[in-house]
Amino acid sequence: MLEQIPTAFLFFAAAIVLFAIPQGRARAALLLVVPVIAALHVWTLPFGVFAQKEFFGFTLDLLRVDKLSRVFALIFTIAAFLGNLYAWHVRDTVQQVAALLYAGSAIGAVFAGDLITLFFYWEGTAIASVFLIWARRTEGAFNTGMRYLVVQIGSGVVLIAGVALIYRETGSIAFELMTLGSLGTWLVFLSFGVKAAFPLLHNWLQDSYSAATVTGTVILSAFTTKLAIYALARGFAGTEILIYIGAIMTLFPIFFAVIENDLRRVLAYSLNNQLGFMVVGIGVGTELALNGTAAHAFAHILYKALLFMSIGAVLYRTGTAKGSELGGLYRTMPLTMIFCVVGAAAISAFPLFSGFVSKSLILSASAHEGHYIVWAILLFASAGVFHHSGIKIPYFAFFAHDSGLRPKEAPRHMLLAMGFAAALSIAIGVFPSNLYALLPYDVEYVPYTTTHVITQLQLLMFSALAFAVLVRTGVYPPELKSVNLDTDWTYRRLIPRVIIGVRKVVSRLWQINSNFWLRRINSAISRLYHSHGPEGRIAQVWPTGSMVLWIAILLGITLIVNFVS
Amino acid sequence: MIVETNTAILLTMLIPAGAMVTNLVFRNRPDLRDGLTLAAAVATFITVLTILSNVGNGTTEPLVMFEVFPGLDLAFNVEPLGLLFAIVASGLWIITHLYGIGYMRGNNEDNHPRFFASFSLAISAVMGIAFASNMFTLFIFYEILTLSTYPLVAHKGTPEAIRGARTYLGILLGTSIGLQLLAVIWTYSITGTLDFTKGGILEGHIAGPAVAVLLALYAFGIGKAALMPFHRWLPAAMVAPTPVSALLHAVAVVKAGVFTMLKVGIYIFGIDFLAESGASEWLMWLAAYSIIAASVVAMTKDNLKARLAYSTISQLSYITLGMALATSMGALGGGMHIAMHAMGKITLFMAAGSIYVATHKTNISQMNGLGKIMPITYGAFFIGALSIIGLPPLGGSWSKWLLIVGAADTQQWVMIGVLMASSLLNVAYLLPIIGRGFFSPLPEGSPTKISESPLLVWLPPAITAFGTIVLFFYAGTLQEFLSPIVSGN
Amino acid sequence: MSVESTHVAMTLNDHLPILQVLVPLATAPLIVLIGSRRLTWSLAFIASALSFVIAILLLMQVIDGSVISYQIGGWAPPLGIEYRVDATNAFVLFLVTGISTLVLPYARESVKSEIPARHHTLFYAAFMLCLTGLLGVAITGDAFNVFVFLEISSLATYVLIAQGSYRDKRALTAAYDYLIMGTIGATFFVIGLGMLYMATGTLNMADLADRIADQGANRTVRAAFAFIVVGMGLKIAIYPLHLWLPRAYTFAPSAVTVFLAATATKVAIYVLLRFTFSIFQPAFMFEVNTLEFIILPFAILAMFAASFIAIFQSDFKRMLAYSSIAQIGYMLLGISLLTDTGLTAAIAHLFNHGITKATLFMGVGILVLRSGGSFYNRIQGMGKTMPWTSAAIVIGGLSLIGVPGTAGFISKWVLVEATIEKGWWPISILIVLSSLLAVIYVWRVIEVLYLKAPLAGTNYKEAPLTMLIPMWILALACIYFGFATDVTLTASRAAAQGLLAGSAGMM
Amino acid sequence: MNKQNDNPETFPRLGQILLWVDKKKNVDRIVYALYAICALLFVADFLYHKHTEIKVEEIPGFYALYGFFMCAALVICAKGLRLLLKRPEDYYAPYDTQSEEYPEDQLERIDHDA
Repeated sequence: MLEQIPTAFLFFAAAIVLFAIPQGRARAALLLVVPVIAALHVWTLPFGVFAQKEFFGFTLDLLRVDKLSRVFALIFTIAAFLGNLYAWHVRDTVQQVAALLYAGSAIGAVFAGDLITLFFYWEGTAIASVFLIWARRTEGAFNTGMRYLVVQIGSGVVLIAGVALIYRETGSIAFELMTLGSLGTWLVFLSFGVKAAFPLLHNWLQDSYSAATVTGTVILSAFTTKLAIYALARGFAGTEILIYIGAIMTLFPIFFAVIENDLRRVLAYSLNNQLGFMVVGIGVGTELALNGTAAHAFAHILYKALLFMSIGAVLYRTGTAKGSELGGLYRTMPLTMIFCVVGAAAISAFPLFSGFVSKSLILSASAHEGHYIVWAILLFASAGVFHHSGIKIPYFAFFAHDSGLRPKEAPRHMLLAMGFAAALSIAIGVFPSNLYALLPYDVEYVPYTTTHVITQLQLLMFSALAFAVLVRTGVYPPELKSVNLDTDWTYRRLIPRVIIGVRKVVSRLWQINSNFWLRRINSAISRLYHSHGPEGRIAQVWPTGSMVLWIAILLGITLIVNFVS
Repeated sequence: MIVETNTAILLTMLIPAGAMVTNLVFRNRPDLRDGLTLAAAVATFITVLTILSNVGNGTTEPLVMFEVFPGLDLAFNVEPLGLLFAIVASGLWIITHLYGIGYMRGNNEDNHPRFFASFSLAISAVMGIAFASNMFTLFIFYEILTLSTYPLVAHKGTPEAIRGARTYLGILLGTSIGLQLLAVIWTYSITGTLDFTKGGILEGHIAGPAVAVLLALYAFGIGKAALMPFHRWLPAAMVAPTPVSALLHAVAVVKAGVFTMLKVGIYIFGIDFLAESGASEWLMWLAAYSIIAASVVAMTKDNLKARLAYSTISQLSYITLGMALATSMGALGGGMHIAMHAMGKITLFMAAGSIYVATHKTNISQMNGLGKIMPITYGAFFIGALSIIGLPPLGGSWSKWLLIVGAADTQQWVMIGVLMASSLLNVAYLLPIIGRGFFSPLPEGSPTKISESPLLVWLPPAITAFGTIVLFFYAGTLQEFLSPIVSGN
Repeated sequence: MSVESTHVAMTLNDHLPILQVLVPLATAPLIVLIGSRRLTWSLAFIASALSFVIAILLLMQVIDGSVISYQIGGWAPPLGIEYRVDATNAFVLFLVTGISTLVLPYARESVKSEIPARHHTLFYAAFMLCLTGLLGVAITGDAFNVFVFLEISSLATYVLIAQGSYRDKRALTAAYDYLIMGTIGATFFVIGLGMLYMATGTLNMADLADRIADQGANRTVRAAFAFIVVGMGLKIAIYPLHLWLPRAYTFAPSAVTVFLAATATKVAIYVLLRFTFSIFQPAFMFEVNTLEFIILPFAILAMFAASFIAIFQSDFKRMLAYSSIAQIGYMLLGISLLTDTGLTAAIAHLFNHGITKATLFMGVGILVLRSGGSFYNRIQGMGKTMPWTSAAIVIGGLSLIGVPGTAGFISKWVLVEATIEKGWWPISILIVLSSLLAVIYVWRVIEVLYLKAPLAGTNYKEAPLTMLIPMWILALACIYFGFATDVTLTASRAAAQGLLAGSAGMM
Repeated sequence: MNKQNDNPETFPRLGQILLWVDKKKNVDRIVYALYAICALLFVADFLYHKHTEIKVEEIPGFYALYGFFMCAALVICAKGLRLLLKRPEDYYAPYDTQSEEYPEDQLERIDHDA
């Protein structure tokens, strides 16, 4: 019976029930209870396809449970729990409802067994999540939200177009492994790519995650991109092009992250880079690689949320998340600092932290399949991650020069949420087998070998060394109040400028044209009035004689016509 | 079988006509007048449902009233597309009438009897269009609809209203007399009939470029479909009170236009004939242009109703596009979009009216933060907007799906692109209203407590918003219902 | 064509053709002789109603295409005068008597307010004479007789128009103008007849047709045709010969305008039809050419020029007068197509426009009665104070435009159909374009009536029922004939076929 | 800002302990420790049997050198990139959140000494 109820509906129902509960602790508690129940539900679901609905001539599979979907659904429920715990203090109905709908849609999408159901939830995540950005309630947030929405819904419409094409081609809407080839599959691929923040399609991520509310960013960071990773893993595992896309994805954001001032934006870049690892894993497509992707997604959601939570806490207390404004906060926010460091260690893949046991699966897989250059890039990226997320974030927020800010330690519920996330990150790092048991395929991988531990430590420590040397020599770029151009420049600057220019020209031409015609028409009317108006020659009272003249003329013509013919 | 089908068809026209009379007779007794009209609306709806239960999605033999010209009768019959149109229009009439009472009283508008009388007559004409069994009959009611809505547009009597009404009438009468009439007579003179026939009547009577010319006469002649460049009447008509914009310019009048368009495509030309002759290719491109261009214009409009009007122009072209694709899926999608768009757009208009009644604001730029004090209105607007965009779980997503599938069938990749782009443009011009409504700060001196418009004003949009959700879940039924129009020519 | 009945048996029914003319003719002196102001109107009305009944009876007899030939005094044609009734003229008789029967009740109030009581008897007598003339023109089968009746009606008309001088002195000059021009027209007509007589030695129409067919087109016949066309053209008010019409219609008493607009030009068109198709042969090249190169262009010119003038008018009555000129263009256009459908359209429009214009002129008459003028700035906002009158005007206006569901639509439809059938699609486009001009001038009035505020300090009463009822009968007829076309179209088609069959129709 | 009442007594216990790093000397100590650890790790490469997949891995200290130089290169490249990409903070204003303050009503700014 229970398996006939899609997990997503739990969240939707809760979103409705929410209105019946007055704002306050009871409501916040409900927000915590729902993900727990959902997690239990996911955990107890047997494998198979359930909740099939006949709809519009299709059979929709609302609940396809297998190992791949389960692991993603599980981490999504955990992320929802952490996010809601972190947002315990929020008394904004819009954000609460949005969080529930967003998490529900994401989980629903993961369990979707067909492309149409996927599309429904795909758009659901887009719509629900934008409220987390708008909820900041500023002009900038509104505009960012609009950009985000257009991109996200754009991804959805590309998806539905692709689905329609696939449907007409194959007659099926099943969401199974696809091969790139037809236009339809390419569109679906593109749609996934937008949400997965493929290079050049990535900038919505940095743009929006740094604009959302303190709590909103935490929730945003978990779902959308990982949903895309899941969809790629389901639909395009082993697609070679993904390896290269992924490699580029790991690479370029780190450069931006180094020079970025807004720490939440730095985290967004690093998120982008982490997605690259997962995409490479999908591209490699072996069991090991896919396991790596799933595991990395799982671990990533936790530590990335942790990082966003810690910076969020700083923002919550100081009103800014910019490196140039912060520094020296370790004095008064030591716990937050420690949690941040844990997150940093996890993302940097220090041994005993979660990143270490998940990322290495992907690296090994790529090396194993002989993608050496990709492997080298990933290695570089790993070092780079440590550099900006592992060191830069904690360093500039909590150490560096003293900003003079002495904010109070983060509120207790935030600390609690960070504590959970930190504990899980460490637990996974220490006991990887529990995570491995959840993965889609059987794992025969041992992360803790001497070689692995030592080489990883070498990589990280020498990166740290480089950082220390560069900072001490003053080569390291200081944090500056600035923004950096990225691909969003094209649609925030270039295209609007072009449109304004074109519009000017077009409206000018239009005006000239319509003026021309208006003048023509007006003069025609006035000429008509001149001749046909009451005073006009044609409508005037003619003397009787002229009438006779007309008769004569007409008679003449008639006679001529008659005689000629 | 409560009432015989043929009687019921006549009743659907006579009851609203009767309502017109009662409105004029009881001009000085508002409650009685409005009550009777409401009763008429309900009765009309029930009558249409009776027809539905009698006929289902079948087609009946024409009921001939007069023979006007040899072979040309004033005649009515039931077929799925028309029945759907009738159900939509009569059902929404009830809601709009409630809304209209609330709106007109809430706004202290004048000339209620004339307003509601014209309104009822317009519904009567819509029923005539829906059940017309040949192009001739349809044309007659098409014109009656134009004329009966003219007083509604000119209602306020201000110079602006008069100008708007002139544009309205000028374009609608101009296109219908200047082009559509020619097309109809041309069709009649080459085929000797104008009966709506499955598979069309033109095949074998006309060939070559003439087909495209004839189609052009129809496409532009059906001005109510607001195909560019004959779209200006629609924004001009927005000077009318909002109930008019809601029912007539989101549902009845414009849908009469695209309904006629579909009828012409399916029953006069025939989809297969259109596809073979390729005559509708240009129309497809023009519709695509209309879709995009109107959306772009909509973005530049600050007046909410004007923006919605341009959005309507864009959405109507979806239906034209569906017909012009000349595939069964496209036509089906077009047919479904009549219902889906009706429900969504009426919600938007009624919400716009609700904002106006409560705050007297017409421009989007003044509507910052109103969502907080009018949550139901804005919630309804949000749902309606999502349906227009074509997002699940709202009705609009299905018709769009069918249109995309239709385009896929003919390998019109560009059309798929247009539909996609249009969704994004819809997002760009509809959702900012929501974003700003809920999240921008209220201007100084606004009420801080929830202050919705009167019950009769906010409830109807809430109902229709719910309707868009219901339509999503019953879209399959709807598709099955419509399927006879494209199957087995 | 089909059965022709030459009468021997003498029942009343058989004397209908002569009674048709005789009843009003006898009533006219009767009115003057009795001289009672009270009885005057009743007598006229009874006469008119009787004529109407007779016309209906006649129409029922000939609608199937048969022809009634009535020989006056038993003298067989070509020596005696013959009255011939076929579908064409029965239809015209039906229109003329119908309108007059509706106009008379209307006239009662209207005349009371516009003409001093002492002139009432003479007015109604003149009215009866005018009616007699029109009926006679329509019914007679003798060419010269046409001229005689034409003059009777014309002279009566001049008098009737001049009666408008109590309201506006310009009616006198208008009547004078009309007198001059009408006389010239009649003269041309009679010259034409003379030539025909010279060429053929007969004046009986059927005979004329036969002989012209026999001898073919010689110069005299050609010249005769030219004179007749131009002479009648003046009466019809073909476009450049229309100058008498606007002023005559504008300044005549309201009831007279209604009657003239609906009937006089229509009868003249009938004469043109009769001569063009029944006496001369459409097969004659000169005739085809005249129609195509003279009538057709001037018809189109009329459709546009007169419409434009109508658009710019600020006097409702004058606007309607110009619109009449434009509408005459449609009829002439239909005739000049020289096809079955074209003629049907022309004849149907003749009827439909008759009732449409009658409705409108009645409406304007009522407005004049209440407000004292027909200028837009006098009648503005009267839609609110006089809803019934204004509503009828709207219906008439719609019919004038040719909106579906009205009589005007039917004839316009057939006309367009005829042009498309003939392949003259540019003309189809011109027809619809000029219909759009009608939209403009009609809509100006509707805006004036409904969307402008009533003049300050005016609160007009609705019109008396005696005026409202006839007007509404006509208004409803506009709608009725927009759907039920069995009378109009069947009759027009029968008439058209009869006419196109040429002289055979007369034999 | 509130330097004047910057009293370490009011900091949380953990914060007071951590004040240790406030001293320049202690920072140096940390850096020296880092040098030491790095040296140790580099040496360690020679002390165990490396399980390798790829040839380059066998180079002693490959990971260390790779990490050091790539990171240095990263920073320097990024610095160069900054020349190209850096714009004032209000570049996109007012369509951007970077140029605006976080709305105060959503924050709970509590200074430690306040």
